[in-house]
This record gives sequence, C-alpha cells and structure tokens, in this order.
Amino acid sequence: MKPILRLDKVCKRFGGVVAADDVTFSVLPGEVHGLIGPNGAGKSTLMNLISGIYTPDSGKIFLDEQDISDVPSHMRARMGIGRTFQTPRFLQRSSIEDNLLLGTDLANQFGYLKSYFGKKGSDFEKELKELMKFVDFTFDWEDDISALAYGQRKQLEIVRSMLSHPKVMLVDEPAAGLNNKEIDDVMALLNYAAKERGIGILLIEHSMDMIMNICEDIVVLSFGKVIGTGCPAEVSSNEAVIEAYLGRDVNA
Amino acid sequence: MLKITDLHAYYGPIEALKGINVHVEAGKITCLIGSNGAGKTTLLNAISGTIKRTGSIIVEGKGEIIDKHSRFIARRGIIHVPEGRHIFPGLTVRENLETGTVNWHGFFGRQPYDKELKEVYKLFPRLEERKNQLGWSLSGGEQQMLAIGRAMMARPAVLMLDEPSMGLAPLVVQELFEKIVEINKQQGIPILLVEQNARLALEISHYAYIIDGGSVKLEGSSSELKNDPRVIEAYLGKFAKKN
Amino acid sequence: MNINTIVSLSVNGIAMGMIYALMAMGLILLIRAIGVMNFAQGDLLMFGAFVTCALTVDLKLPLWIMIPLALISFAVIGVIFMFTVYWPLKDATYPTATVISTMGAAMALKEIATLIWGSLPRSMPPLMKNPKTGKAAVLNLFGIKLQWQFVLTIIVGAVLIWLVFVLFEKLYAGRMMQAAAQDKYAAELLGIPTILTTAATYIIVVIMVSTGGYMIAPIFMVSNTLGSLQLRAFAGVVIGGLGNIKGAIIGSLIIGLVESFSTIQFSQYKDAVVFIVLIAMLLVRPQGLFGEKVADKA
Amino acid sequence: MEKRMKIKPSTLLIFLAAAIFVIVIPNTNEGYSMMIVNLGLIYAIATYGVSVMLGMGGQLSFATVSFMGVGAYITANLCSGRNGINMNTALALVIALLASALLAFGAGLILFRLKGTYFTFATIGLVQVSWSFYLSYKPLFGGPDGISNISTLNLFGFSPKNYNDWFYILAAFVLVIAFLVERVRRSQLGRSLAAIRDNEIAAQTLGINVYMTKVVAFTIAGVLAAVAGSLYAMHSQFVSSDMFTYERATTYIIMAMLGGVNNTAGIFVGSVLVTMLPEWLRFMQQYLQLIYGIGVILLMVFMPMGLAGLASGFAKSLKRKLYSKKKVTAGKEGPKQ
Repeated sequence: MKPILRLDKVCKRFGGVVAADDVTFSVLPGEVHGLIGPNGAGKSTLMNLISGIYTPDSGKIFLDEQDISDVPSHMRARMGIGRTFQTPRFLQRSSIEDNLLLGTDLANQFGYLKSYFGKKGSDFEKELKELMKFVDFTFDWEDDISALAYGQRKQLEIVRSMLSHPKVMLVDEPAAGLNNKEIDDVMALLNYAAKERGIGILLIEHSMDMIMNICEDIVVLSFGKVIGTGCPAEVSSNEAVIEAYLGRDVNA
Repeated sequence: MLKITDLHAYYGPIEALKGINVHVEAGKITCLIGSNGAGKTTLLNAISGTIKRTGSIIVEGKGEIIDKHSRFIARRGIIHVPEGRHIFPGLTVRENLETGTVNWHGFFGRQPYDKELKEVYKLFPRLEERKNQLGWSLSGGEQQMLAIGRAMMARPAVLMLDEPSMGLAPLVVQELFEKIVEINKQQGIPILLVEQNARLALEISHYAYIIDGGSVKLEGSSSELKNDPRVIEAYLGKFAKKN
Repeated sequence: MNINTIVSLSVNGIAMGMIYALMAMGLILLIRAIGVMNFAQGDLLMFGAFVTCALTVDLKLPLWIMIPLALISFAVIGVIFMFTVYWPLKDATYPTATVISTMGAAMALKEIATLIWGSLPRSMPPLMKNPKTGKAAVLNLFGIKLQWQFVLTIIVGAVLIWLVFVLFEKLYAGRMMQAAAQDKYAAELLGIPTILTTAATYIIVVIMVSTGGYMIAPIFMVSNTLGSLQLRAFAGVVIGGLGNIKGAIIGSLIIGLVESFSTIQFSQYKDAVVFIVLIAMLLVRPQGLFGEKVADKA
Repeated sequence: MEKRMKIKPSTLLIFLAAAIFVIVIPNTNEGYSMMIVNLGLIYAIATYGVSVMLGMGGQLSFATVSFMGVGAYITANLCSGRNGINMNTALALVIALLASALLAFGAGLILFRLKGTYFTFATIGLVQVSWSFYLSYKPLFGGPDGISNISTLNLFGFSPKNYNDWFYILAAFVLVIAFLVERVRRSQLGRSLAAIRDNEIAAQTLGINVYMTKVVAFTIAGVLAAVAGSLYAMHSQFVSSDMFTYERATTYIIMAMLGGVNNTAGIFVGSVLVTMLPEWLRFMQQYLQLIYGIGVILLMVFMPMGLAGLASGFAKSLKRKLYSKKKVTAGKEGPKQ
C-alpha cells in the first residue's frame, strides 16, 4: 500500500538545538501510527513540521506521494492534513455549532458564498450524528464551548477534525486529562477513523496503555532522532527505547 | 526541610494534584519521577506559589507557606529552577546570575555578592568563560547550568530542579548530574528533583516518589525502587510487563 | 538651500525627533514590561507640559525648586496612571480592553488639563532668554543661528535617554527590571517584586515623556492638542523595528528629520510625508530597520 | 434534515426594541435632535466595520475614518456641482462603495504585512496621511473649508425633505447592514475571523488563509466606513477634514466597545448612545469629556464585552433560573436539532 504521509530525512534546528534529525518514516492510510518519546524529544516539532507551522531545514514531506514541503500551512490543511492540539483550540466565545462548523468549512473550501446564505456544507448534521455515536456526552448547539468539560472538548476536537475529511490526522495527546471511560471512547473514535474512513493517524500520546492498545506501528523519537520503530511489542522490549524513557544507568 | 501534606492544585479546568504528601529531608536529594503529565511540574509550581493550591506546605523553621505569594516563598529560600530553564534571554550570563540574589539582597540593597558569584563560577567554570554572552546565545546545557547557578546565587534553603536533563545530550546530562550531587554533598542543600530520566534520578537521589495521575503511586528509598518493576510499568504501561 | 538652512533644519528635526524618541522609548519599555501599548503617551506629554507650565508661570518657582517638584509630580502621575489604567485590567481576558482603557485615559487626561488650566493655549517662556530683548536666546554657531531651546531639547533628551540606559545597564534595580520584563514567571520564582518593577517602569516612562513635554512647551504653545504628537512616536517605533529600543530612537530621529525637511517643499503635508515614508518603509522592510535581532538589551 | 427555524426570545426582543425605536423616535424628535439621532445611525454603519475587524477578527484598526473620508469626498466631488459634475447621489454612493473596496483591499494587502500592535500603529499612519490630504489638498478635498452644497440623497426619485425623512432611510440602511453583518458573523468568513482572533496558528491548521481573511475583513470594514461617509456627506450636505481625524477614529472603537464589540445589536446601541450622550449631558458639558474618558476605563474594567455582554450575562443567569434542569441533549441519539 502506498503511504499517505511520508517523511524523508526531515531536519530542523532551533539555534543550537536539533529538534528533528534525519527523521524518516511513513504512515499508511487506515493505520494508527504512534509517535512516542520522552519529553523534549521533538514530537511536537515534528507535528508542526508536518502541518506546516515550521518549514524543515532539509528533507521532504509527502502527502499522498505529493511533495508538500513548501506548501503553506493552511493549504496543507486544505489538502487533507487535519490536526488536534494538546490543549484543545476552540473559539472561546462562540457556540459549539460554530466551532464544529469550522471543521466542515475546511471540507467545503469554496463554500464562502454558500455559507453566507445559511448553507451548512454537505451533510454536516448527518455526519456529526454519525461521529457523535462514539462520544458519551450531550450538548446544546447554542451553548458556548466553555459549557463543555475539558475532556469533552478534547473529544470534540477530534470530531471537528474528522468533519474536515482529512487524509491524515495528527492527534496530539488525546488522552491527557481524560478519565478511563473517555479514553476508551477516544480510542473507539480513532479506530473508526482509521478503519472505516481510511484516515492515516499519527498519534502522540504519553499513556502507553493507549499507544500499545491502538497503534499498529510506532516511531520512537529521542533528541529528534528516530531510535526505534516497529509494532508495540517490538518497541516496548527495545532496549534503546527503554533507555530513552528511563535513562541510562550512570554506572552501566 | 519541606513537608507537603494533602496538596491539591488546579491547572485551569483540570485537578492536576489530588492530595499529594511529599517530604523533603534536610541534606538529601528527593526525586519525583513519573511519566509526562503526571503532575510533577505542577507540584513544583504549587510549592513555589505560581498556581492556585490548597493543603499545607511547611518549611522547617520558617512555617507555613501555602498562603504566601511566590516572591515571599522565594525569600524564604525555596528556589525553583523551572522546566525549560527560563533564562533571561537579553541579559548576560553574569547579569542572569545577579538576578538570583534579589531574594536576600533586596531591590535597592547594596550588599556584595562576589562570594556567591565566585562559588558559582567554581562550580560551573563554563559560565565564567561566557559571563558576557547574552543568555539566549548559550547552548541548552549551558543554559541549564546558568539556571542552576542563578538559583545557587539565591542562597537556597531548598533547591527545586524541574527536568534539568530535558533536551540535553547524555554526556551533558551526566556532567550536570554530577554537579547536582556536588551541590548537595558539599553545601548540604536539600534538593527536590523532578526527572523523567528515572534511572538517573534514582541513581543520585536518596528517596523517591513516583507520581501518576496527580497523586503519589509509590514511594521508597531510591536504592529499593531502582530495581522495582513497578517503576518501569509506571512509564511504559502494563503492556511492557508482558515482555 | 544653503548650509545655514540645512543645519538649522537638521537641528530642529533632531530636537523634535528627540521628543518623539522619548515617547517611543517609553512605549517600548511599557510594551516590554506589561505587553500593552499606551495610547495616552502623547497626553502624558501634554500633561507634563501643563504641570511644568503651572509651576514656572503660575507659581513662578525658580528652576532649582521647579525641577524636583516636577519630577515628583511626574512620578506620582506615573503611579496613579498605572493603578487606574493598567492594574485593574492586568488579568483581563480580552486583551484589547487594556489598550482601549489607555484611550479612555488619554481623553480623561486631556479633560483634566482643560478643567484645571482652561482651554486656551498657554505660552511658556523659553529656558534660555536673551537678557536684553527677553526673547528666546539664539545660539550663533559659526554664523549659523540656532534656537537655544532646540539645542537644549537635544541635550536634555539625549541625557535622559542615556540615563535610562545607564539605569538598565549599570544599576542592580535596572537589571531586575529588565529581567522582570523579559520573563515574568522566572522573575517571580526568583523573588523579584514584579509589581515594583512595573511601577518603576511607569514612573520612568512618565518622567521621560513629561520632560519631553516641558522641553517643547516653549516651542509650541501649551495646549491640550499636544497629545497628537504621539502619532509620530508610533511611526518611529514601527520604522525602528518592532520592539527594538535603539531602532525606535533612530526611527524617531528619522521621523523628526523627515518632518523638518519636508516643511521646505510641502509644509502642509508634513504629516503625510512622515507617514508615507512610514508606509513605504513597511513595503520594503516590514520588520523595520532593526527588526531582526532575536533578543536585545534594555 | 430538520431545519432549526426556532426564533430565540432574545432575537424577538431585539426586533421589538428596534420597531419601537423606529416608531417612537421620529415622532418625538425633529430638527436638531433628529439630526443627532441620524448621525448616530450613520456612525453605526461605520462602527459595524469596526465590529467586523475588531469584534470578529480581533484586529484593532483606526482606518475607519480614512475610508469614511473616501466615501464622503467621492460623494462630495460628484454631487456638489464642483468640477462641473452633479451626479445622481445613489450612483455616487455605488461609486464610493466600489472605489473604497479597491482602496481598502490594496491598503489591507500592505498593512497586513504587519501583525498585532504594529498593524495598529500602521493604520494610525494611514489615518494621518489621509487626514492631512483631506485637510490640505484643495482641488479634491476643498482644504480646511471643506466642501459644501452637496446634494441630498436621491433614491429612485425619492429624496428626503427633512431630518425625519432621512431617519427612515438611514434606519433602513442600518437594518440592512446589520443583517448583512450578522450573516457574515454566521458564515464561513465570520468563523474564520473568529479563529484568527483566538489563535492564528490553530486557524492555519484549520485551512484558513490568515492573511487573505484579514484583508477581506479590512475591505468589508472599509466599504462600510465609505458607505457611512457617503451618507454623511449627503445628510450634512457638507464635509470637512475634522470628521476624519485620529481622535474621531478612537470614537468609533469606543462606540463598538461600549455596545459590545462582537454583537450586532450592541454596536447599534453603542453608536447611538455615544452620539447622544453629549446631548443628554448638556448640563454638565464641561465635565463631559472627563466622564467619557473615565467611563471608558471603567467600562473596560467592569464589562469588556460592553452592554451586550452585560445583557447576555443577565439573560444567561435568568435562563438558568427559569429552566435550570431542562437540558437539551444530543449524545447517543445524535445532536438534537
């Protein structure tokens, strides 16, 4: 199968700090691909490189085998790179409906005029209904986003991203701050996105339980370098990975 | 030296600390380990008074500080070296070190601080070499040294270090941790160390707490915990155990 | 255009540029310390001009009493300004609110000045008078005649700017202020009293700006329209490059000079010329003249 | 798919208030006081531009007066018999609209090379440039004397005879523009602007072209200002540069902030209130500006979202009391329509 997202020798430095060092890996459509590594390993930098907030110093990024290394951030989003953030980013003073419509807007880029006449984009409500089956909470359209609890907002951000019909979805720590039930729901949602919709998912997560449970493939980063790849079992028994996480014995 | 009882703290909507009890003994290195998002950094911020918290934090000989503003906590010698170092980027190395003295020196004071400066330069000779460089131009390791040196200028009663190894190359980390041990041994300053690099932290510390989900999951002397499989589990989850 | 005009236009331009520089530097100090731009900068200058005018003209105080008294009142104004316009809003969720409140402060200052001193422009005697005629003294420099007031403005402005640099570079308290401006969180952790450093910043800024008002009071009339001079300082800040103090000073001097020389050709459009230079500049170098450095001192 | 055509009580209330306003005001005022109300309506149109920029997009711009000037002087030149041209005023309005759209688009392309505070500084530059031309360039702007003898509006043969006639025309304009602006807020453009206001980087990752969206908002604001300027010229039959100063520009921002910068009804209330305030507070005229200034500070401290924020906060707490337990649900059954 052709990879949907491919990084080829991507490098990025900030001053003296190497945030991404020759990173090469690829994500297949319909796959949940874990991206793990200790704090400061460069995971978020990599997300920012993929979604175009930073441009790589060298190396290339391909979406669907098309080079997008020089494409500006908003165009990458339109080409199908969806993303969620560590702390969900919503319009603070807008209704939940408006916030969700932002996702649909992305899927209907030329809907400016249509939206002006009150059109909502194709099948917005039907699709939302479909996705809302996975999350276990209720809301009122008109409520401000602040009416939702933190965990609910995190789930809704994934829903919003899916409304934009991405080819690849970058999901940044979806489980942080969520309770166990919510984590299960998020996993079901991500599984659905990958298996039923064929979206390639790149998942940063610190909850190893979640990573090991849901990912088919994992990349481990440390100091901007890929230090291990493979399936969960391989990775969790990889000595280099354990060392990156727990550190090396001083005397070892 | 520092006795923390039933500490709760909030980061926006999340209850980040759910009743933590931690004791920092005089002259010892106490470490807090645990995976990212466990609440380690929050604990330090709660102690140094930069976030809202409830419970009790008693400094030996100096009383309760839970209701104190962060700058009065600093004046009691509780010095927090924050995650990400927070060097003043537009000040030179020397000036950065100088800012460390404000908690005992006072805003308009005129006491000399040559002695402290000399000691910090002795501890980190690299800082003396670069004393006229601006903070932002230093490498990550040097910045971390500067942050610790700046805290040493403050005549700390307790030193709290947040992830000093973050983003540093292994050799630099090694050097840095030797210095941390040296500070503790030679000057007897108790250290509360937050680290993700658990093996290293357990190696140099005397007592350790493993934090997960905002509460203490496990505690014990570092030498015991070093070989406890539950430590690995706290990091890599229960799946790691199967292998 | 002979050398005589060139020199005197340059001196006038630099003098005005110095006034703008005082305001511009104050703007940047405030932006750095509290992250807010101050739209009352010009009205603080106006207020300073009125205060000094009242002290010299109404109370007829000699210079050696007037100056300390003026400085004390500027400092008090600075503290009052901070605690009314900035402090209640420091945790505001809507960032523009703080900016708008400075606009309100500008109006209030203008009106307080009018209520106290009336709406008619007042005149202020120049610092140096010709003892015979009683008119403004003129400096004769190799046959080039320059107004002493302009020369003094340049000197006072330069000295003030130099003093502020000395404060920030050489004094312990100044470095603590710099530190607090660069990273409030780290400063708090070290025990730097950020409320004190912020208040000190306000005091310094008001003293700088108000002294500027004192210096130009004899050149213009003292009236509540002096506030509009702040617009040139804004231009200086943008030309100098986004938050860079040295750049803002140089930018302000450029603005002063452009303004001064444009009076030869198109005096009624000098505002336009100044700002067309600004906009042209933005087209060529959106980051300003000195806009690239990552971190800068003071 | 069910349509949600439910009209909210607050909307109903606003329409009711508007209807009362339109019926009561012209029947209780005439002449001078009517003129002041009319000015409030004209300013409201320009303030809607501020609302699009600042309320929706979070961009603080002073350029309102520059584009009001464009509208006003185009109308003045085309409809006053100066230069021998005396065009139909409605046509002049359309020309003013198109010209200002072009100018604002171009200016936006330049000014938005800057961000945040520096963008604001640059708009002040624009205000100064335009104002000094309006003040000094006689051939087009009449110099300090301004331009007088401008024809009044002629809308398909109907021409207002007095200020009361004007009131209805202006009220209609405001209503239409308020409706259009409200539609912008609820459209993709409005959401994009809101996303930019909250976080530009997150907006980019949602596929929003931050730069162009800002430029479009600036253009809309410019056009609204120009329409207001054009109507002002016809209404007062006179324009001069002191309508287009920096100080005036701050007034529009304050009008928007008083009413509620991101609230369509609030903008209208704020504009009219700020315009009427000097008339109501005549007896304490000498303290007026002072009260105004201090009022602005207090407003920012206690209700940064303006009167509308106050009202919606009040409405929310009322709603909570009334239907505290009745929660509309979505969840497993899908979102409630």
